[in-house]
Amino acid sequence: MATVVELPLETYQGVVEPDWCPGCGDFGVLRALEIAAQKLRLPTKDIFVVSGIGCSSNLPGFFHSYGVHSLHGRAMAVASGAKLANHELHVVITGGDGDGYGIGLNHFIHAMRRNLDLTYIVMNNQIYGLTTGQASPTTTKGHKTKSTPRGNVELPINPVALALVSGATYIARGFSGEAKHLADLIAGGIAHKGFSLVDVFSPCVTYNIVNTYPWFKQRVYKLEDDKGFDPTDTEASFKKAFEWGDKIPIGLFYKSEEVTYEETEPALKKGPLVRQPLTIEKKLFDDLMAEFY
Amino acid sequence: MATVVELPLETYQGVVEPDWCPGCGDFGVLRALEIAAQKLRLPTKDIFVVSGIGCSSNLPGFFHSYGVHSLHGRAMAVASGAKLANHELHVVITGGDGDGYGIGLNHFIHAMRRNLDLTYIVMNNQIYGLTTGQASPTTTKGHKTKSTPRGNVELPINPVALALVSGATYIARGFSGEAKHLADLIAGGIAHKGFSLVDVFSPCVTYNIVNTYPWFKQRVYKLEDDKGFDPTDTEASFKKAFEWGDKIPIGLFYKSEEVTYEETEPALKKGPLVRQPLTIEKKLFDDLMAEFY
Amino acid sequence: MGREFTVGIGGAAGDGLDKSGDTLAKSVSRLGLHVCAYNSYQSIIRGGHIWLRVRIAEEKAYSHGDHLNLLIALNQDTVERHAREVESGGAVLYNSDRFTCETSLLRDGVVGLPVPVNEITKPLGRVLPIMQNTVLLGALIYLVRLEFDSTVGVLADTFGHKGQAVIDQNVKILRGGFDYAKEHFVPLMKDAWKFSRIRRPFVTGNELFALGAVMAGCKFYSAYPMTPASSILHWMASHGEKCGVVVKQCEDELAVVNMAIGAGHAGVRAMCGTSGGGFALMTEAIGMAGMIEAPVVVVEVQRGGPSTGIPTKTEQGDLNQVFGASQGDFPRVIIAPLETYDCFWCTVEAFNLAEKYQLPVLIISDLLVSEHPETIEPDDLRYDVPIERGELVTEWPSGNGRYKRYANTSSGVSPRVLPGTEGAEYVAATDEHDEEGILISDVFTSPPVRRKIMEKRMKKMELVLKDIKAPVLEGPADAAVTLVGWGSTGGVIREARQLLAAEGIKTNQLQIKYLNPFHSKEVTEILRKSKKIICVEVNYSGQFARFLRAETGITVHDKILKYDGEPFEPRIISEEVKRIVAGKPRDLDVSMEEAREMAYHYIRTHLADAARPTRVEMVKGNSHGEPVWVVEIVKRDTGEKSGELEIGVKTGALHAWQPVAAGR
Amino acid sequence: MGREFTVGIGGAAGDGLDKSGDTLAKSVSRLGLHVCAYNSYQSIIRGGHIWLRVRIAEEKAYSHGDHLNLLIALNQDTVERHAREVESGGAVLYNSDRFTCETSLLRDGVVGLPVPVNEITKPLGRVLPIMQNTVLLGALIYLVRLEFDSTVGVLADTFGHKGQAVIDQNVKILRGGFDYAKEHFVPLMKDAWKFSRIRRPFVTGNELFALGAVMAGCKFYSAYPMTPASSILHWMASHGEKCGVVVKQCEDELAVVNMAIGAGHAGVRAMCGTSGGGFALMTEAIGMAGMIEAPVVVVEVQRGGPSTGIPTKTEQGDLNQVFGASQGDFPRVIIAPLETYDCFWCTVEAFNLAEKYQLPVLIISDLLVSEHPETIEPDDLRYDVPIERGELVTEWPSGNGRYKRYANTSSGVSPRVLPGTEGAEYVAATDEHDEEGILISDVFTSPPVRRKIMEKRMKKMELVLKDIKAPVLEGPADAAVTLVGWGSTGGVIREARQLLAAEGIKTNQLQIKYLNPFHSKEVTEILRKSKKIICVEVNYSGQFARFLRAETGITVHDKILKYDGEPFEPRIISEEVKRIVAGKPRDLDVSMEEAREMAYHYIRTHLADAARPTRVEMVKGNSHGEPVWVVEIVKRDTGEKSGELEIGVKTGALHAWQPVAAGR
Ligand SMILES: Cc1ncc(C[n+]2csc(CCOP(=O)(O)OP(=O)(O)O)c2C)c(N)n1
Ligand SMILES: Cc1ncc(C[n+]2csc(CCOP(=O)(O)OP(=O)(O)O)c2C)c(N)n1
Ligand code: SF4
Ligand code: SF4
Ligand SMILES: [Mg+2]
Ligand SMILES: [Mg+2]
Repeated sequence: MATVVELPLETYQGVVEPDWCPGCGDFGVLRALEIAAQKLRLPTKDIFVVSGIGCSSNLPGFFHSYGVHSLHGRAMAVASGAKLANHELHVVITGGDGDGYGIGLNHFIHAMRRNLDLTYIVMNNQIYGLTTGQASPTTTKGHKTKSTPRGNVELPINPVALALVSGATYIARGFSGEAKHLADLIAGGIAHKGFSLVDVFSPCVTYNIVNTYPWFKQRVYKLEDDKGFDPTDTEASFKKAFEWGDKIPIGLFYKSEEVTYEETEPALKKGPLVRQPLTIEKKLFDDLMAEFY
Repeated sequence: MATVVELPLETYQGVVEPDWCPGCGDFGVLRALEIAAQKLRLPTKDIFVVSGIGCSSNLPGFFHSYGVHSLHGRAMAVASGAKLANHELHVVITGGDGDGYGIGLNHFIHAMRRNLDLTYIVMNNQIYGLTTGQASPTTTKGHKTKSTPRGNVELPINPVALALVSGATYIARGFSGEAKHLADLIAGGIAHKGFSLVDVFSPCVTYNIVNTYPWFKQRVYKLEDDKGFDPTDTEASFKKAFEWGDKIPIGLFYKSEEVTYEETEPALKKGPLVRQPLTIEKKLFDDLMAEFY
Repeated sequence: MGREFTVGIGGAAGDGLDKSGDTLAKSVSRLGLHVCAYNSYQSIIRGGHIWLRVRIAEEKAYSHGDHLNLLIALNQDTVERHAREVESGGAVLYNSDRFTCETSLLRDGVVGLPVPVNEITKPLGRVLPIMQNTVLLGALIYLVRLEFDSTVGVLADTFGHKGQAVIDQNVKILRGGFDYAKEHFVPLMKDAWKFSRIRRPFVTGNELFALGAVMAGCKFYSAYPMTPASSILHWMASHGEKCGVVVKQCEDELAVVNMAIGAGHAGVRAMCGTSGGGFALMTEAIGMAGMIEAPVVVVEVQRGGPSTGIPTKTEQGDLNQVFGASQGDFPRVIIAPLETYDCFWCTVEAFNLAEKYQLPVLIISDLLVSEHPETIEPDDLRYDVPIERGELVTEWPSGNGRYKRYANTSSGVSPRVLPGTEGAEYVAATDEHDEEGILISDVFTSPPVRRKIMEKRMKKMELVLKDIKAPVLEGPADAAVTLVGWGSTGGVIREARQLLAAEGIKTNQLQIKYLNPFHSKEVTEILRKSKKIICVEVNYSGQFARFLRAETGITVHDKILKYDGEPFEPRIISEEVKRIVAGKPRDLDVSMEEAREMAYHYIRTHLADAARPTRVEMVKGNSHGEPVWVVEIVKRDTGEKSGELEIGVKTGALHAWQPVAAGR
Repeated sequence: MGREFTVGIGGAAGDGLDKSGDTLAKSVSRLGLHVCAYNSYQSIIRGGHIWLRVRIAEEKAYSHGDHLNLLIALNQDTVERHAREVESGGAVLYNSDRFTCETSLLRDGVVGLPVPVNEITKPLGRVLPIMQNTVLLGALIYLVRLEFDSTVGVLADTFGHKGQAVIDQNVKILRGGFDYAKEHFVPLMKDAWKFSRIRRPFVTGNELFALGAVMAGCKFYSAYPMTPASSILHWMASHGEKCGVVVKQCEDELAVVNMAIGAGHAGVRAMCGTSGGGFALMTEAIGMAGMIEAPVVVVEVQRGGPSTGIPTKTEQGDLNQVFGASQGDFPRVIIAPLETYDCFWCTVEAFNLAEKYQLPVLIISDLLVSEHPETIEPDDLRYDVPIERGELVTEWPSGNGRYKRYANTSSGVSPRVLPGTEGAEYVAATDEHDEEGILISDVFTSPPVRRKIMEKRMKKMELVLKDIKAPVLEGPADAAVTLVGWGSTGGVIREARQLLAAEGIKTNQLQIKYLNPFHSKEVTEILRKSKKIICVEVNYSGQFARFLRAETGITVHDKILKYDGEPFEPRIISEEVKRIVAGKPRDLDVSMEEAREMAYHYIRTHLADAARPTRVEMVKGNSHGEPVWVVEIVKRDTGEKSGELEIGVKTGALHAWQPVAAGR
């Protein structure tokens, strides 16, 4: 479906200027998504970006494509429905760590089990940004926030590990301070046939004073630079998933080829549902009726 | 809090006879819970069993203790609230695979992150029993059910692996065909300080004609019998978590000692909330008021 | 009125009586008789008490009625609970190998008809326990003067996939029962039936929601299993591939509705179904559909509440929930199907309204209409249903300027493009937005932009109201009483009115199908002329009566309410109407019959079913602060008295159980 | 009426104007003046338009009013949007380093007061941009004739934890502004204030929900962040340890409410809070609480809907949702606090009702009363609040027999034991159950057992109704108009009535606090005597007017509705009342002012804020099928015309944007 020509980057920019705080990590993610779309030569009409609610979830409003800025935590489900309705769309889900790993975690895990061909980009700032700074499911232990003034006591969610045990077939982590690298990861995810997760360290410069740009800059290293690492080796991926501390890996953690949900669904064999005739054959109707006698 | 004498098993039996189908795996789980309670010499008044909705979730009605037969998928949250209100209660959650790994999965994962001192027993029959036989999140691929007449296409949830990446500190799997072994696992879970999961193969004899008693009998082996296996070795646990096929392990997969949520919560320092005076000191009230001036 | 006959079949879950009921109903329906059945089942997989009623009639039966002419008892419990209900001239048919039917339990003129199943089936090789039903069915065919061959045909179709041998065995067993009855009993029906031989579909409302959806072009159905909506999912799952429908069982109802909305937004006709508890989880997303103006159809099949409640029982208790679903004001349509065939048409219309007005359409059904099967007329369903998709824009030439998904049109409907259309990209947002879909909630909530888009959205409801049919009054204009119902009670109220008419009480009836938007003007006009308005509902608080007052200001004179899980039967309504007309107050005391029922409950839960209630007697002046029913309990086997129960007449409290040893 | 003065502060999010507003308000309140403030903010973290109004008065101010005497503009945008609102005699105070205030934007008698902030702060070392606010505040103290020392005290308290140096710097900056004003301006207030020096708490409703809960013995508070309920969580989180409250932020609202119910069931007073969207997710569990008869308090703080809507704006649009929460009929109490201090008492009462009647109590608040701060009287809050826990059984001797958690008492209330009590073990079930809690849903749904337990549960509502205070009519009995409101609009309606009284229109007012159960009898009696009933609500459809009709059958004569996100101000109501009294129809056309606002929206989203609207003119007879407002747009810097916008007068549609090059 890709067009042949590469479109200018502005093609993918929405009419509205992003209104994130100056310096917010989400700018980098938006830019990376634009570059990825450009690289893949995706026509804007075929991109469908779904988000939940949160600062990060405002992204679709700043990107030029179709999309839904849906409910907090429900983007994955809305996206799944849209994908099944029209599986020729490139469906990308964008949102925050609260949105996806908190209230929306159940849908996230079940979507991975299904291996739907979706790309999920999480702007993981380890905080609830839009609601002005409460702990999120990825907030580290001890971090003091508005809702945890004595320091957070819960173990943070490990999205990469969760994805590994739940059946995601493309698992990556990026950093919005590394826009080109991130763009490649996103492009890889969109190009990947099956469920792809791109977890992104996307610092909240207003409410997260712990996990800042410099904090990440000091720590992140690229998995591609670890020559011994093979993202098709599940065990190795697991080890990397739990690396956290002075060295934090970004890059592609895992990739495998599995049949997608869309491919196994018989009703999609004839093409996108949205293009199927609404009316069934008269003969079929008669058969259905016959069952009632 | 354990009493000194061991009480007769009937102490733990409710007035109502279980109304599960004859042969249902859940009988074995109920029996194992009774034995575990007896072994730990728990007074019935201090046990609090919370379930969701499903055949398996009817269990509290057949057990003699306090409890709530709550909503489908919400048992974990109800139990967490009750535990925080009165942490001297032994809070056990019982339910089905649909209840806990489907609709209730989000609470399950977040409860593990918290390491609340709860014991979660899942009667995993890989089917929705009470609603008469639809696919559940643990139904294996290819299994034909009422809702998947062409065979299920989704990867089943791996509860042990999920628990491992989510912070559970006691992770076991039992088989209701092995009641004594199961009773030990449950007793171990209740005795364990922190979140314990006991996933149980509890065959649905009416709607799951694939994963039957004989099916499991042929396949299960006990981890205790694998002398090389050490449940405090996370990597080994992971490997075991993914063992599925001709040989399926049951037993204790993982155990570690971590500080519990209750221990870190300052408001619980003085004992169970339920025993705290309702009224705060006048001085404190005055201080609170002073902030408004 | 034509002839009719009602068969009751009682047993435990797992006894297979639903299958037998089906065979009976189809056999009868193939003869051209009408059937209306109701299965009163429990939330248990094996055991418990299942009670199926099959009403057979020469004329259309609008409910399962309140007669019982033949009882097929599959266990002792059934005899005890229901034998008494069999009317004079009727009989109790049972497997005499298993238990007996004491004549003391029968009304005058009712006979027990024992069938020695083992003896009959012995010559037929290994016979499954469940086949006792077939023997009894064979006997029934003779007793009710049906045609043996019709049932043979049904068995052939039912077991066709299992091969001729299975069919033959079943037919032989059936024959065994038939012959035995012919030899030992006389038919219960006096005259022969008039078999019209018109073949009619025998269907449930849920099947018609599914079929209606398919015919309306539904391509996506999502659900999470929940009684009594699950059979929509089952039908869809087993027919989805053929019909080109993606059927998705999800992880929870949150996913269910959000997926359906996603699919609807992306351009396919999408539906989902659930019951009250599942719908509670869907409410937030219903508001989203209203806000982003996505078409979606949601079927809410009510069951007994509150909360998990009585999940296999019927109720109309979710009107408040469906009307109040989600925060804020937004357009939504609520339709309640009036009877079985109407489930088909409501669904077709729901899809049209959803797309024409770009909003969520909520079908509020109930266990009764969703699950009870009945024969309908073949042309009650049609192939060529109207499909109206509303203003769909399929092309957006670049000269058109920026596409405004939420254009402030004077009708309120903004022409819709589907994702994938070149040049009309937009993002739909649940945050308030302007005509283009750009948020106004973040940088500056422009109050006038907000005001006008809110008005635009809500304006659509005026169009919907014009598009849907106003209710009409059924029956004589000068009636003494107007019965007002909504949804599935239409048929039973109609039959109650016939009973009342026979007793000289003239009534008419207003049955409401469209709840929102509501035809306030038309309804007010109709009801203003009513002499006495009585609202009939299957819930505790009279949710519709309150709804009616909210919409019209009209206060009904009285309400007939039922909230014990069982559906109305005509006589219940007619008796209540007579009571109200006579000016008698409603009596909430525990009746003698109810006390006996309560005793059964106590026995089951505390005396392990080894006992049964016998004498029931009211005793006033005691220490319980209310009169009590004293129920004598005897041992089932010996008949020996085992104790007495005291049940409060006012409160229904179980005040005391005194075992016989303790004396009184 | 005493003297009063209203200050408006406008800027962008992140400009720190809420902090400055707080400093101002506390300074004033310490002088013994009353304050009522309102912060109109946006759903954005930095940027956007924030508009704070601080009304200062010698007598109790029930709303932020509708005057504007001094505007502090922190950016150009604020000048353009609000300068026009400043009343004669007033002024616009601004940082002249950053922008200017054209006199053309001001009404007659209003002056621009430029303050050269840099110049003033230069001698004071490194000054953060946010400290411009303090300079302006200093100037304000002089202009409004406040006391410098009072503000110094507030600064000392505010920055106390940062050390004396920070305090000193702030005081110096404040002084700089004060001295500059003294030198260059004259005070705006004519006479001096009468400072009573009575110290009053300056609080928001949310703070009082939290404090009220703590005083009522709440030991468990769970929440998921959601505007405008989050500040309850923040207060609880920062005070929980001290107050012995477990404060749990959960993974979602499903967990939130289920945890609170679990805690309440286990015996502690438990509360949770959210807004409409979160409450939608809670509804299923509300039904559970009703069914298992668990006490729990849920605060629903309404914001602009539907769906995500306008999340930082106020509305009263969730009444239908709260009333309809969850399937089936079950007892629930709904209370709407009438004003700030009432939030405290509603909470205390909510806990008592929840425990006495063992049911969920839903407090329905809104952004306005939850978030706007005001001064209340010190003894509006009290230490010794009544705590009534209802029938709690602490011991269950073995001789008592089996404990019946749901005993069918005549009151409907069944004495409660808490888990952990010896000998009274029981399981609470959401399935229907008998008196002991044993399910009746599974094996056999005994209809009479069901009927009586349903009646038992619902009977509790009669007791609740007797326990809560009926509303009383405020104002003269013979008024020409009765204004009916519910919840937070009490104050602003009262002030509107004062305006009307001044114009000779006599009104009275009925403000409803208890929604469910509803005092239908008392309200009917009151309203029956009203000459003209006008319902005032902050929502589109008049949810309460419908509710009132549902409960009483009374149809209000007219409704005054607002649904643009901004709260009512007295004059809006009084003008609407006059219109209605005069028999004029409601006008939904876009006004000239609104057209200008809409133009601002267009400019922001399409012209990058580099322009501004000037001339607005109505043009009829065009191709758009409706009259349009033609709005001239000019460049901000040069004043050069850049184009024209056409906005539909009827629909609000943005029909066309014609850049100047294109000509007309
Ligand atoms: C059901 C529901 N609950 C709560 C909210 C309030 N809410 C809006 S955004 C948000 C969290 C945002 O955090 P995250 O998803 O991490 O996004 P971020 O702002 O950090 O990018 C919450 C709780 C909501 N909109 N809906
Ligand atoms: C919100 C909600 N959705 C759906 C249901 C219907 N329901 C009852 S039990 C059940 C599934 C039971 O499966 P599982 O949890 O595996 O328990 P099992 O019966 O197999 O033991 C469902 C879907 C419900 N009660 N509530
Ligand atoms: S609050 Fe944080 S996440 Fe939100 S826009 Fe600002 S920096 Fe970004
Ligand atoms: S249906 Fe299955 S799970 Fe349920 S009681 Fe029967 S055997 Fe057990
Ligand atoms: Mg975040
Ligand atoms: Mg199961």
